[in-house]
Amino acid sequence: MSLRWTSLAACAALMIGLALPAFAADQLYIPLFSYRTGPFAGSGIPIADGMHDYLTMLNERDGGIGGVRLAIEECETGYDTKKGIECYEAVKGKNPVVVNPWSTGITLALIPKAAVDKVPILSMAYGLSASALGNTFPWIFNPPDTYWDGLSVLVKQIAATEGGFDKLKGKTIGFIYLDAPYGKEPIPLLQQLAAKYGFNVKLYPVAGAEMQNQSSQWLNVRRDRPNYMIMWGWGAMQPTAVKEAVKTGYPMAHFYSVWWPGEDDVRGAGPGAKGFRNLNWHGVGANFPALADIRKFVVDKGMSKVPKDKFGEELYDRGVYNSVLITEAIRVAQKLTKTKVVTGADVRRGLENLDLSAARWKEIGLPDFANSLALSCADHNGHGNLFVQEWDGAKWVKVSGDLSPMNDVVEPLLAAAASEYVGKNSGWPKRTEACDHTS
Amino acid sequence: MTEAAGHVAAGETLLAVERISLRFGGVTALNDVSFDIRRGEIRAIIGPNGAGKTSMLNVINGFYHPQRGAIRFHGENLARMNPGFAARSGIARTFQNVALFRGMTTLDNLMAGRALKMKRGLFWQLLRHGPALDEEIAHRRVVEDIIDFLEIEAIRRVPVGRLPYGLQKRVELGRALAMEPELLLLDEPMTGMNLEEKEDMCRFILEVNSQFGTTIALIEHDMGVVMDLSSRVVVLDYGRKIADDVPDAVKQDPAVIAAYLGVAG
Amino acid sequence: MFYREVGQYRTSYRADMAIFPILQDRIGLLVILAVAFVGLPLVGGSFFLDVVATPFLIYALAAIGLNLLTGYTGLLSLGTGGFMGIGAYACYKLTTWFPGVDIVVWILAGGFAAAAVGALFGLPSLRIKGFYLLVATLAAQFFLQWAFERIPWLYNNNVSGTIEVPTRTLLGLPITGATATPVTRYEVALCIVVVLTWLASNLVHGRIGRSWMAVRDMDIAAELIGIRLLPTKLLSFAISSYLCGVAGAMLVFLWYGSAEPSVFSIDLSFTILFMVIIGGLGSLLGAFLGAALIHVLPIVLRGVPPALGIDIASSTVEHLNLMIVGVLIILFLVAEPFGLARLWQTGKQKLRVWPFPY
Amino acid sequence: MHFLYLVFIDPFVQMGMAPDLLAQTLWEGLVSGVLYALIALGFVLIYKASGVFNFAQGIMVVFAALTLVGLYAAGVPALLALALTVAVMFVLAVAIERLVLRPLVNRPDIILFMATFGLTYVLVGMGELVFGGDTKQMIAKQLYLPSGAIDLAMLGGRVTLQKLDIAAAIIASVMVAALAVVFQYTRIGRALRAVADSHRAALSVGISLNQIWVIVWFAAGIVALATGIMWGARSEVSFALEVVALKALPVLILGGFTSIPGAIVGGLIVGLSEKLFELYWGPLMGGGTEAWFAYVVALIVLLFRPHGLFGEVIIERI
Repeated sequence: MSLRWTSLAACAALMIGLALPAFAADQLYIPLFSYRTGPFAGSGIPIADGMHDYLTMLNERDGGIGGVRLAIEECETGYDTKKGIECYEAVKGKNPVVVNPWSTGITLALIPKAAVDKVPILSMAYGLSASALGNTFPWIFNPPDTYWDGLSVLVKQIAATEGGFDKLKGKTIGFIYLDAPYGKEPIPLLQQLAAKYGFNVKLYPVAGAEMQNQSSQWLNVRRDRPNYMIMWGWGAMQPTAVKEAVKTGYPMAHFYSVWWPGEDDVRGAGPGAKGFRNLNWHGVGANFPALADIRKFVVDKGMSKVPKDKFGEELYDRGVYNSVLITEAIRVAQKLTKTKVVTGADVRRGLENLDLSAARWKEIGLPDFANSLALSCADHNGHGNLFVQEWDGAKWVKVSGDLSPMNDVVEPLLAAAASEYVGKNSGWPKRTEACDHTS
Repeated sequence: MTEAAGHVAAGETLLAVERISLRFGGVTALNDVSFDIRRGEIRAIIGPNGAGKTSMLNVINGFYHPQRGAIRFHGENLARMNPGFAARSGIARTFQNVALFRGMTTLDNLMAGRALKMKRGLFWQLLRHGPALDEEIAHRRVVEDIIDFLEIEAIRRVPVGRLPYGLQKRVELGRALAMEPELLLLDEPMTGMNLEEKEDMCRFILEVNSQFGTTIALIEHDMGVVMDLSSRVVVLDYGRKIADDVPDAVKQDPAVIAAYLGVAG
Repeated sequence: MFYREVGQYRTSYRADMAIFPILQDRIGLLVILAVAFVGLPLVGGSFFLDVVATPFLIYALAAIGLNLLTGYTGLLSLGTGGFMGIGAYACYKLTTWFPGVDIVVWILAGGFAAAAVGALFGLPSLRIKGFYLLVATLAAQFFLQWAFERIPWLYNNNVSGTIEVPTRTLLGLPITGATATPVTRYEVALCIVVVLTWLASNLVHGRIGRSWMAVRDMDIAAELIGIRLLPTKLLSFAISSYLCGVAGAMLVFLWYGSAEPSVFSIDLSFTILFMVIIGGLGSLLGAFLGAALIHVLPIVLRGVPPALGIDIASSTVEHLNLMIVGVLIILFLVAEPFGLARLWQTGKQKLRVWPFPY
Repeated sequence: MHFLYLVFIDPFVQMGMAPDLLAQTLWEGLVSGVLYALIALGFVLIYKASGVFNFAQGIMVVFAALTLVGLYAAGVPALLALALTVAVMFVLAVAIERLVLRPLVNRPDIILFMATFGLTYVLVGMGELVFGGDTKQMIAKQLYLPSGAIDLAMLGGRVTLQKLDIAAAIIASVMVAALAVVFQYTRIGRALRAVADSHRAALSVGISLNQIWVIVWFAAGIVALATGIMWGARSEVSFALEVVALKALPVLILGGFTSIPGAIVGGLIVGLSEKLFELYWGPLMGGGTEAWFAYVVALIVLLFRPHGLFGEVIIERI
C-alpha cells in the first residue's frame, strides 16, 4: 500500500523535475556543490562564496564567457554523501559543463558515474589522488596537487629547516588527522618516507565526533614530544587543534598543516598561534585586479554573501582559483570546438588542454596569483609547486620559495593506487576518449 | 456445590508448600506457612488485606523466592521455583490487576497462551505454510473452543486494552486455560465485577474444574463465592496460617472470625 | 461502497488467518505490486528511481528491521546505522572473495553477519530497559563506526579508505557498479524488499511474532506463560539486524556505489528510528509509510522553491527544510501519535462504511 | 605475553615514569568531565520534571552559544548580550512548553523523545538561518573569562592549568551547587520533586505542571548556555558542538537519568576514564577510542546496575 505513497511522491518529483527552471540553450550551466550547513560549514562557506563570486563577476563584467552567460546554481550538500548524490542526480539532467563535489566522499561516489554520464568531475586538490592519471580516469581532474604531493612537500620543507634529509634520521614527526578516508590517505606515504629517511611517525587520529574535544590527542603529543607536527584536518577540527597546540605550548614554527586551514581557523587561538604554518599554492588577499572587479561588480552590488571583512581571505581566494580552472577550461573548450555553448564532454577536453601560464594569469587579472598549471591527457593534476606560509598573527606570510613535490616518490604511488582501483573495480572501462594535442 | 467439592477432595497431593517464609527487607510477608493442594480440588486462600495471599501465589509460581521453606510439586522438592519452569510444568496463573498483553487482540492473547505447545521453528514460521500453518490452525481450534466456552466470541479481534475490566478478567482466564494447566492459580478473579459477571465467572471456574479436571487455587474476598466454590480453605493473616479446613469448619473458626471481625461478607 | 468485506465469509481458519483476508486488499496489493514492478520503471526517470524510489525501498527495509525490534518487541535501539554497516562490509568482503557468485546472494548473506553482531549487542537487553537500552545500543553504533574506520581489512586496504563497489552482473546484466542502470538496481532492490517483507509479515503473524508482542506488552506475564525472555529478545535482535544488514548492503551496492564509514553514522540510526515512529510502531505498513514521508518529504520540499520560481539560496532552502521537517514531526506526533499506519487504518474504516457513515 | 605486558603493566609503568603527565591527564579529564556533567545535568533536570528524554539538549548548547555570539556580533555589548541570551532561553522554554509539551502531555515517553528530535531540527535550522553555519569565536575575553595558563612545576615536570578551565570548573560547581540548593530548599524545588515523583499527585495538591516545566526547561537552557560558553571558549562555537553533547548520554547511564549527583559523578568518571584510556591504552588500538569508550564503560556498569549508579530502582509488582 505504501507504494501508493511513492507514486504520489513520484508525481511530486516529476512535477518538480518539469518545473525546474529549464536552462536556456544559450547558457553554460555550472552547478556549485556547496556546504554552508553542517559541521564543516566553517570551511565550506568562504570557498562557496569565492567560487560563486568569481563566476558572477564574469557574468556581470563580460556577460559570461565568450558572450555566453553562465547559469550558476548552488546545491547544498552539507558535506553529506547522500545529499551530494542527490545533488548530482538533480543537476546531471541539465547537462552541467562540470561538477565540483567539494567533498572527498561525494567525489568517490561520483567517480564511476562521471564516465557514464559524460560529466567531468573537478575535485580541486582533494578526492581520489589516483585520479590524477588521466588515462585511467579520463573524466576526473584533481589539480593542482594531490595530498601525496602536499605531504612530500611538507617533509621536504621540514628536511630543509633541519638542514638536509640526512638530518631527519631519529627525528619524530607527529601526524594528527581527521579519522576519515581523507585524513588517512597520506599515511602510507608518510610511513614510506619515514622508512626511507629514518624518522619516526606518531599518529594521532581525531574522530569526526570528537573534532572539538582533542585534549587527549594533545596530551599524547606532549608525552611523545614529536619534533614536528603535521595536521590533516577539516572544519571545526582545525581551530580546535591550533588552540590545543597553543595550550600544550607546542612550538608553532614546527606545526605544519595541509592547505585547508584558513584565517578563521587560527585567529581564534590568539597571538599564541603566531608561527603556525600551512601549505598553499595561490595568493591570498584582495589586491588583484580580478578581485577588485569582484568587489566592484559583485560584492558592492550586494550580490555576494561574503562578509566585507572576509573578502579575499585564503579559502575565498581558493574558491576563486577553483572557478578560474572552470572558466579557463570552458574557454579552451570553446576554442577547441569552435562553438560557444560547450558541453561537459567539451569541457573535459578543455581541462585536458588547460595551460595557465604566468602570462595567462596576468591576462585574467590575477598576476602572480598562482604558479602556471598545465594539464594533459595523462596528467590530470599538474603536481604544481607549493609554498609554505606562516601565520603572523594577522595574516598569512609566504615563508618559503616554491617547492616541487617529490614526483619520483608520488608517481609510483599514484600508478599503484590507480591499478589497485581498477583491479578492485572489476569491469572498469578502458579510456576511449580521444586525446587531442591542440593548444 | 459442596458435593462437587467433596468428590474431588479425595485426590492425592499435587502441590505442597512447606514452611515458607518470605521477607522484603524488614517486612515479613509470609511466616512459616505450609499447606497442600490436592489434585482436582478447588483450594481457596483467604485472609484480610495484606495477609500475604498474593505473595503466596507469587511464591508458588516462582515470581518471588522465599528465604526459607520449599515447594513440593509432583512429589519433587523445589527449593525455588522460577516462572518459566512453573509454566512448563503446568502451572497457569491470573492476576489481581489484570496482566494481559494490552496491545494484542483477545485471539492473539489466547494464542500466546499456546506458546509452550507450539513447536515449529524459525524456518517454517518464516514461510507460514505447510507444517507451521497446520500447527497454527490446530492450536487455533483449541483456542476457539476456549473462546466459545468463555463466551467471548464477539471480542475475538478487539485489542484487550480496549475491553472493560470484567471481560479482561475473562480473557485472562482464557489465556491461562489455553496453557491447559494442571494447576490454575486465580488471584481475585471476581474483583470489580457485578453480580452477573460474578455468577458467570463462578460457572466457568466450576466447569473448568469439573470438565477439564483442572486443579484450582484461588484467592477471593467474596466469602459467599469462596464458601460455594472451594473444597478447602486456607486462611492467612499477617503472613501466618491461622486456619486450614473445609469451608463450613472455617466459618466457625474463632481465630478466623477474629481476623475478619466485621469484614466477613 | 466499493471497499466492503460484507458477504465475504471465511469458511475455514486457514482463510481467516490469511494476512489479507479481504478481497479488496488483495486486489489492491496486486495493483500496487504491478505498479511497482512495471509502472514506475516505465514512468519514473533516472532521478526518480535513483533518488526517490530505490532509496525509499532500502530505508523501508531497514525500518521494517528496526520495527521488528522496537515496534514488536519493544526494545529501543540506536545501533541501526552500525548494523547496516556490518551488512555492507560483510557483503563487500564476500564479493571480493567470491567475485563469481551472484551479488544478490552476498547482499542477502551479508545480513547474517549483521544478525550475529546484533544478537551480541542485544545481550544487555535482558537486564536493561527503555532509554537505558537506547543509550546502551549507542555503544554498538559508535564502536562499530570506529571499527569501520580502524580496520583496513574491512575495506581491502583501499587507499581511499572506502568501499568501492565493483561491477557485478546477474545473467550478464550489470546490477551493481556504474554501468548498472537505475531501472535494474531498482528492480533488484524491489525484489529483495518484497520477499523479505513477505517473510517478516509471516513471522509477526505467527508464534514468534506473538511472543515478541507479549514481551513488549508485559514481559513478566510473558515469562509466566512460558515465553523465555532472553532467546525471544535475542531472536528479535538477530532478525531485526539481519534486515538492517541487508538494507545496508543494498544502500552501498544498489544506491551509493561507494561508501566511507561516516555513511553509517549515528544520523542514519536516527533517520531509521524516525521512520519507524512516524510510520507507526508495530506495523510493517508503517515502516513503508514512514520511509516514504521522512525520505521523500525533504526532496519534495527542496524542489518547491524552484518549482514556484522563487530564487533563494540552496543553503537557505536547506535551513527552512530542516525547520519544516522538524515542525511537521512535532505536529504529526501531536496529531497522530500512533503513526501513519493508524491513519491508514482509520481511513480504511471510513472507506468501509462510505457512503453511509451512520 | 608481550601483549599482556603492554596491556597490564606498561601503562602503569608510564604513569609512574611521568607523574606530571598523569596529573595533567587527570586534570584534563576532570575539566571535560565537569563539562559533560553540565550537559548531563540539563538532561536530568528535564527528565526528572517532565519525564522527557530531551535529545535537544545538545543543540540547545549550540543555540545558546550562537545567540550570545550572534548578538555580540550585532553590536550588543557583551554583558547585555549575555542577559538577552538568558531572556531568549526563557522564551524558548516557554515556547517549548506551550507548543510541544502541553499538546503532548500524557503521551508515551518515546513520542516525547521524538518530539525533542523535531525540536532539534527546528533549532538547527533556525540557528543556521539566523546566525549562519560558519564557526565563530566565543567572546570569552569580553565576558571577563580569564585566559592564559598557570604552570605548576611539580612531580618532576610541569602541570599546566588553563585559567579558562579553572574558571569552567568553578562556574560548573557553583551552578550545580546552586541548582542543588534550589531544588532542595525552595518552594519550586519541593514542587519539582513532587512532580518528579508523580504528576497526578502533584496536580492534585495544586502544583502547576506547566509552570514547573517552563522552569526546568529554562534552567536546562541556562545550563546549556554555560556549557556553550565554556566549550565554545575552549574550541569554537560551531554546530559540531552538538555531537560533543552526545557524550552526556553515557554519563546519564552511569549516573542514572534521575539523579543530579549521579550526573556529576558520572560526568567525572567518563571524563577521567576516557582520557586515561585514550592516553595509556588507546595507542595499542590505534587511538581515537574516545568516540566509544564512555559508552562501553556505561554498558558494563549497566550490566551490573540496570538503573545506573544512582538511578532509583523500580521494583516490579504484579
